[in-house]
Amino acid sequence: MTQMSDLLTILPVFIVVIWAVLLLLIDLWIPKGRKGITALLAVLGLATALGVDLAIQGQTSFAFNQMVVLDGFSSFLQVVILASGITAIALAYDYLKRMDIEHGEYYVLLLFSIAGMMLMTQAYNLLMVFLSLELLSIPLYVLAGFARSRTESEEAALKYFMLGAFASGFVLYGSAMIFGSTGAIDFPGIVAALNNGSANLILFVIGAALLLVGFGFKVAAVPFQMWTPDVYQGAPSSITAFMSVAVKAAGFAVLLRVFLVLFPSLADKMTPVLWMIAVLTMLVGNVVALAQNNIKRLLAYSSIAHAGYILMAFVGYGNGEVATNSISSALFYLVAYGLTSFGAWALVIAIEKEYGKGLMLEDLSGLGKRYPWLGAAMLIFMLSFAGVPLTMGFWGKFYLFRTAVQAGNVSLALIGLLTSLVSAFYYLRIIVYMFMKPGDRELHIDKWVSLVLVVTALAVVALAVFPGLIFEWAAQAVMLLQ
Amino acid sequence: MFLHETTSMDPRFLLVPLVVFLPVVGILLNWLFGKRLGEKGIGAIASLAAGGSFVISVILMLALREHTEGAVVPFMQWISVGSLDLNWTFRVDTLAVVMMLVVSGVGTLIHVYAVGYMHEDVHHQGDPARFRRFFIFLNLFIAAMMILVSADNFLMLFVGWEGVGLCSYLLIGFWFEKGEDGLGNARAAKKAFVANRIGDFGLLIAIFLIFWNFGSLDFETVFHQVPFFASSQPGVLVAIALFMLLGVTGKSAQIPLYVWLPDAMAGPTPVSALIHAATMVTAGVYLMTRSQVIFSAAPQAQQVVMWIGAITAIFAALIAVGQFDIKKVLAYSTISQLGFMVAAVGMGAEVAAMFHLVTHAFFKALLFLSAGSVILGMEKGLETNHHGHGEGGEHTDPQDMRNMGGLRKKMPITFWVYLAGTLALAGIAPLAGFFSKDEILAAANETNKFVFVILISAAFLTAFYMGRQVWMVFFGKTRSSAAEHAKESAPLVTVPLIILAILSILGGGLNFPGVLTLEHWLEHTINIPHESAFNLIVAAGSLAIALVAILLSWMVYGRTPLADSKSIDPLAKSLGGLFRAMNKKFMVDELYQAVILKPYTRISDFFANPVDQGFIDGIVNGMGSLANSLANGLRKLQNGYARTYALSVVVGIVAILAYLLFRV
Amino acid sequence: MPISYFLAISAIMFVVGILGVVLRRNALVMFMSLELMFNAANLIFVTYANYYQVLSGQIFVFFIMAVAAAEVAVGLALMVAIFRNKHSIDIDQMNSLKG
Amino acid sequence: MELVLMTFFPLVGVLALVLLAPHQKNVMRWVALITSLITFGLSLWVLSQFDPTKSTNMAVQLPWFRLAGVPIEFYLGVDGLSILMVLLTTFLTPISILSTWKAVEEQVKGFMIFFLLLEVGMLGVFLALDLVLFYIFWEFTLIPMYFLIGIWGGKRRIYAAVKFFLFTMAGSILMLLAILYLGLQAGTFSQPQLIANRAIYAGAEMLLFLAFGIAFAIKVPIFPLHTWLPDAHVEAPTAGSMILAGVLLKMGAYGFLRFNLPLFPQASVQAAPVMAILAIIGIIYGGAVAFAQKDVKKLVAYSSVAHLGFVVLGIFALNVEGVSGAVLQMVNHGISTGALFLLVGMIYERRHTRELDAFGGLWKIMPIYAGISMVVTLSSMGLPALNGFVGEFTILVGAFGSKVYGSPWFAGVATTGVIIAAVYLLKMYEKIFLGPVTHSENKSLKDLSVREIITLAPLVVVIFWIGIFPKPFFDLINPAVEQLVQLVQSAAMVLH
Amino acid sequence: MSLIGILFYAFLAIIAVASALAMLIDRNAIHSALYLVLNFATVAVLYLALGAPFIAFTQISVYAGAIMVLFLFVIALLGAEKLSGSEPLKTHRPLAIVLALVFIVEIVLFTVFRNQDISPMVILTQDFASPKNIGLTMLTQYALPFEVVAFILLSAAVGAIMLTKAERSPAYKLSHGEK
Repeated sequence: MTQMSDLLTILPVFIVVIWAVLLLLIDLWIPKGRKGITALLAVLGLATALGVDLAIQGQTSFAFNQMVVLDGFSSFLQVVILASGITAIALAYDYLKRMDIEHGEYYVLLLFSIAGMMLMTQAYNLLMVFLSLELLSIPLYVLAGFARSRTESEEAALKYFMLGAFASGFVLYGSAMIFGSTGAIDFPGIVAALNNGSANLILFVIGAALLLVGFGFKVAAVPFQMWTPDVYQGAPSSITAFMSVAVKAAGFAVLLRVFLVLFPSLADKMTPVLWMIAVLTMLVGNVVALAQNNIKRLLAYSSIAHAGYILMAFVGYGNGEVATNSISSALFYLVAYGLTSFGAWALVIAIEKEYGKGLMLEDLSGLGKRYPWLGAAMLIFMLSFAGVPLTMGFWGKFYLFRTAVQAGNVSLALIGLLTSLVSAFYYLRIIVYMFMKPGDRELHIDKWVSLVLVVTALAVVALAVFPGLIFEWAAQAVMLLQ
Repeated sequence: MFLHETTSMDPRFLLVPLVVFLPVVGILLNWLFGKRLGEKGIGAIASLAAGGSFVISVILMLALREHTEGAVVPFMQWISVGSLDLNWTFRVDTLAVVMMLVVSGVGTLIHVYAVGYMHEDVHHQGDPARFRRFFIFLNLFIAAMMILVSADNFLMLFVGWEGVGLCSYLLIGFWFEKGEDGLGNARAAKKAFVANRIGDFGLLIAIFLIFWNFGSLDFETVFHQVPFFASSQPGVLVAIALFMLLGVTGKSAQIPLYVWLPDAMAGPTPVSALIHAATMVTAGVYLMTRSQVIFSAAPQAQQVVMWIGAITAIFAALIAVGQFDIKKVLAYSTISQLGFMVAAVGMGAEVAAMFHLVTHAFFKALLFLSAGSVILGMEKGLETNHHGHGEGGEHTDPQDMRNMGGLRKKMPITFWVYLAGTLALAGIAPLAGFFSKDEILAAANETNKFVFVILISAAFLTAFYMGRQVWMVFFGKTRSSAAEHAKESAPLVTVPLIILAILSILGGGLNFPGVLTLEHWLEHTINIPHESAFNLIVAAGSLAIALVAILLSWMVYGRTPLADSKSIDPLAKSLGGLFRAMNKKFMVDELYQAVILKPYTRISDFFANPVDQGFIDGIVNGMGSLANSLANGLRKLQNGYARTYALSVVVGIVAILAYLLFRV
Repeated sequence: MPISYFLAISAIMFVVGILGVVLRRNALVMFMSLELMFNAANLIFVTYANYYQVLSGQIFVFFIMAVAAAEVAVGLALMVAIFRNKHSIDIDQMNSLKG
Repeated sequence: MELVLMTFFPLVGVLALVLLAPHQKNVMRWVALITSLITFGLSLWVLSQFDPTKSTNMAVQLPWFRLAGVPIEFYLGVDGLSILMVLLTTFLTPISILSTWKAVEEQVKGFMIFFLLLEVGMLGVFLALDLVLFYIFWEFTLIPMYFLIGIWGGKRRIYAAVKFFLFTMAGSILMLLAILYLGLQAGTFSQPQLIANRAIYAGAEMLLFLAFGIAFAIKVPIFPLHTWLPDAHVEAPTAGSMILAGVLLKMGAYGFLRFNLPLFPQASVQAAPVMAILAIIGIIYGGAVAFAQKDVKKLVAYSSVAHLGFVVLGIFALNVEGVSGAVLQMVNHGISTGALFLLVGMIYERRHTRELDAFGGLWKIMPIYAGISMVVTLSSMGLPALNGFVGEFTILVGAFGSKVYGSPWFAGVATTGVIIAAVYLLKMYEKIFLGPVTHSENKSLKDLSVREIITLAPLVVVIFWIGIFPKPFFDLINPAVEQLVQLVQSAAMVLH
Repeated sequence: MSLIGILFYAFLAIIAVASALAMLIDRNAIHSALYLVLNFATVAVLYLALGAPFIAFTQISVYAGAIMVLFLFVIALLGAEKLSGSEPLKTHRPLAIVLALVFIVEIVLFTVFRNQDISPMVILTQDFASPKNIGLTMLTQYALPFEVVAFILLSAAVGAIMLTKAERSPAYKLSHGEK
């Protein structure tokens, strides 16, 4: 039966979900035009959950008949996700008003989605994996189409929905295959079946491959990435920002856990596949970004590329010696990427004129000169993306490539480095436009967006000066991985 | 910083750094205060600085008479790295002091002369402010030359060597906005520097070879080891000697690098006299004399040296015959005479070379300065003409001998001193040139008859072209209004000329046959295998040949002087193509232009554009455009159709499954 | 009946579903094809639930149905909304975002 | 702690600059200048406490953090290889700042901030003894320079800036990989400790050498990786070119000395002939291309390729003469080429063109300018008694007797560089200063102002100082070089 | 198994596959929907055969019933049974079909023929998949997923409403003084 300890295990998720439901009701009483209150309340909920999450850091437990697990890994990612959620709300606050799409449901759906992501980090059962995937996806489909009078938004939503459901189909089929192979859907059961040799390996491999497709879709790995630029471009920027960080984090969370817990035996088979996917992802993301002129699209491709870097950490997942380092490097990279990404998106939000307008690179012209602080912040983000030292991004890549080298994948690290060189080119283009071309665009920076900018910029630099903090945290999170 | 030697030596030797530093002081004074001092003050300071050096040189000479072994005066640590331990050390020995005396003595005279000359020249050229600059450069030259001759190791010698090259550059290009197309002088300066640099390259290589084989650059240390190397690794010595020779051909204007010297006449005349006749160009001879040990241990190299000298002597003499520019004749003559000296060194007759070096310094400086005086006179004539007769017709080149004629009466002092110089150069007894040249010829007679014939022919040509010059310049009637109005120069100009003329006349006494003062002086420093004997037959023969040549020149030029400045040289009529070739300097400049300069320019253009910008940078940019086209290609796949995206997912899973399943 | 029988049917259904998504322009039919894919998965779950005699497979299917219902709700709502704007549910007309 | 104070002192200036209002341009200039002067003072203080015989002076070794068990340290130290580089940096920075007094009118604040940041980065590069820390500083210097070129540069500044950035970054990629590998294998990133643990990674020496080498070769730059240089130099503002040529290029050569030689001695010995050939190609090719240039700045830029060819030749001679000469030549090149760029900048400010054909006869109009230019040109040409000669000569002596080259031909061919240098530099001097004044615009040019003379004076003084009395410099360099050479040679002994 | 049994299963298989293909091929969306219903029904029969009565009935009621009705309703509502215009992605079809065939071959070859030896269906115990059993399991062991599904449905509902809520026309906004 359900016990208090069970609840404690999923307490942060629980808080978020309950908060979402409550907010749905409260929102009814909040007058139109003052939905900022909803936003603040949503933040409050997320902050509470975040507080709880921080408080239960370091604990490990299973709950609900091993449906879910609480460990360092999940708490780490939950913190990331919750922080992303809070940031996303801060970014949305003014943006929604400006774009005339301010509805309380936005925050409610966001909360649901966050709950799904958090659950995803804790899922310990294929069913939970699937359900949390859907809980995170369904609200996001809606959120992507939230600016529903705009065709871009609707197009984004439709594409996201269709392809998302398509990917879910693969996840399901894959889960079914794994079930077919082992007769279990809970992780311990599957592992047990694998260990006692009763599992049907062929089915298992197919299942694994299909799951990889499903999760690969969520994290936008090539060749499952094609939805990303379109959806990122069409969706409201505040949602895109959220997706680019949180969905990726959740996707990687489940990918990591599934691979580490279920598929260690497939490592020798999976490694080349992952290698190829990682390489393709880095290549395609970075190369195609070169040809982009729309900032949102550019960042979308950049996010694909960064998924590729994180995937690099998976390549060595089967190697016991490096696995822990691999994962903690992925976690660290996620944090670095998340902070940087939010910073960059905050700027995108600030320059977006009307919905989807004013987002070409030329629109950045002269911003660095006119708003030096903003320019400095953007510079930091771009350098961090490109992996230049004294930014988090550098340490992220440093650690990732280090583990790749440690796992003997020097080629992978080399490709990663080469593609990051390519990436430097388009990140520099942004800088070029901001600092080296004339222009006099106005910005819409409200206090929350600027707060996000300041905090992320400072964090990207400060945590680069003292990266030990996050390194240790990530390492600890992995140590506690169940 | 400064090194101290504790061993006792004649304290006068310790004065040696002053030969360098007095001119330096002169530079500093003129640089700092020159503007306020005016021309007189500048001239005085510069001349005193040079004169001071001379005085020191004399003191050193006196000291050397008592302590013939000379002295090594350490002065300063310079480069000290690993095994490389190079100091600035002065060396006072008989050879060095001879050079010091020549450099500072002739130098001082030229300084004095230049005060007068440059006063006119700067006004004529229209930039009086450059007076000070000239003397700074001149003093700088003296300093550098002193470094060269007082060096105790090859590196310091090289420092001076390059330093004088620089001064040469600065002074040739002194009127940098003048000359052909306004750039002629600048180009001449550049040419001199580059040609010298090619020579320096050779010297540098020689220095490297010396260092890595002998472990030191100090003269003593090196020379002591030479005998050992001569038996064990003679090849090294040959290489060193030949590379050194390359340096010599650059500095002392020998084939193939002599081409810069005629162009160097673009510099003001005192410069031509000092640097490009009397002192700097003899540095090569000095170097070879100094390195005598090496050369004599490398007979093959010595042969090359001799042949280069001999061929240069005749070749340049031939060209000199065909020149009309008064200074160009002297320039080629200088090359030719340097050829004599180099040939002498090649024959192992270093004393003869040194002797000729000294006398040549006297009479060639004299000739140049007198030529300068002639030019000044002509310029004055031009100016008077200009003021007196308004337009004055077409431009008259004050250096073209065809424009002169009959100056004997206009400029008597100049004429007489010029005559002295000419006779000395032509080798008429008992003037200086006779003795010195004769020693060389005598040595050649003993060493190699073929070379002897070449040299004696060169001597013949020397007398001939000098005679030609004198006839053309001073005799006959004036062939231009400038010559018509030419005036004698001021005493400041003529007094040094007279002194030099006396030296030219008496200079032979320095190594008078039988007495051999110079030889005995030098034997403390260099090896003299056998005493130079006076060969009466050779002497008489050469004297006769010189006289014949002068007679011949009188027959061609003196008897029937040129009618006017447009008339054709009588030799051109009789020699035809040969004369044109001589006049055109055998097209060597053009040859170099076609063989070296043009190709180099083309190669560098080729490197700069197709290779660097086109190919290498093209690869770099090509990688960028490759990435871009790849990006645009991949971008097309992203066609906006959700179905395509779904298809790509299918492609992915099919591929992955195919891989996985076929691996199971 | 051997399990492979069900597996084969399921596989065919799944692939037909994929083809539907890839080939049909009509967003609704695409959506239906997705449902077909889900069903293919369901069939496997049920088959193996039978094979292993464990309920979890069947439970999973139940949840899938519930989720499918939720997806249908959202999906159809989305299509209705889009139809309002574009008066078509031809998914190929939704290609303004590309490149 | 002295080192830390010195390295990061410019940040004080940055902070002060940030607080200034945009219109206080002169105050900004003064702040930047004074900051850099104080930094220079601090570097002199460091010098006063410097003991050339010790391999690390004033070392600061603080634990920074551990990454997967491997400590990454904040480890600074100065020895004979770096002390001159440090001084060069702190010396050139105030001069560069002074040169911008009139040249930079727009966004002064940004300019000065980037400049001071650049100084921090450069100092860090020369002082860091931890590979990761080194890499951080190394990459960090890119950013300010990128902006200096990109914002305050000429017409094609963006192209040049991006090219500069990407080119250098491309090089660093392999270096980073090598650093990671080293750290993983040896369990430390500290340079001294890596030297001690060389046995661990000796098997991969050649690859590591190449990985580091390419990064450094691009920076130096060694032919054929040099094409970023002319673009960057030409487009950069004067002060930028100056620092670029004066200090940034040295980072590459320094990298070879600090890391490639001691960490991979055997590979260094093996690669030496190849490096020498590339260096010689650089000397000759750079000179030839410089000769063909019509733009003064491009000419000077290509001359850097040639000059640094000498440096590389000296380094890979792997004997005391060659390496010491190379270190000194690094300083010399910094001074001479820095001064050349400064001079070009001064004339550009007046005429807004750098085409050689646009000048002629300037000696007559600007005698002071011409005089200083003459000294600097000669110094660049390697005339004795000026700094360039001492370095070049020592290098060539070293190269000539180098055991690893095994043949004097290397030095022999390289020595032709002295001729080539004379050819293109004299051409430059002739085109600008000699001949008649053919362009009427040039007639009214003003000679150097007092400020400009003050800017140039220190450079000229150093040019003479090193040329005439290089001993103090060699005394600083030699002990460290001797140690280094011994280390390399003993490793080479094992090889043979 | 008896011949009739085999024929029965073959018949089911044919219907399932045929209806699926028909759904794929038919140009009319309403027809497609109806074919799909047929397919679902066939699958439901298979569920029954596999001893999953509860799932089979849910399949009929939820899928074939509710969901497909919703589909039909929307198709009718939008009048979107047929599309006008031509196929823009002509190269798609062959590629997709080839890929599909490869995919089938991959799955079928490796799962169906190579590895799945004939394993006869087991007779199930009476209460194995009884609604009671399922219900119990679902609310005990699977309580958490159950709750999660609730939230999924809730958010789907909210989302559906959000997406379809009538937007007030700009004119309306203007007349009511809304921004």
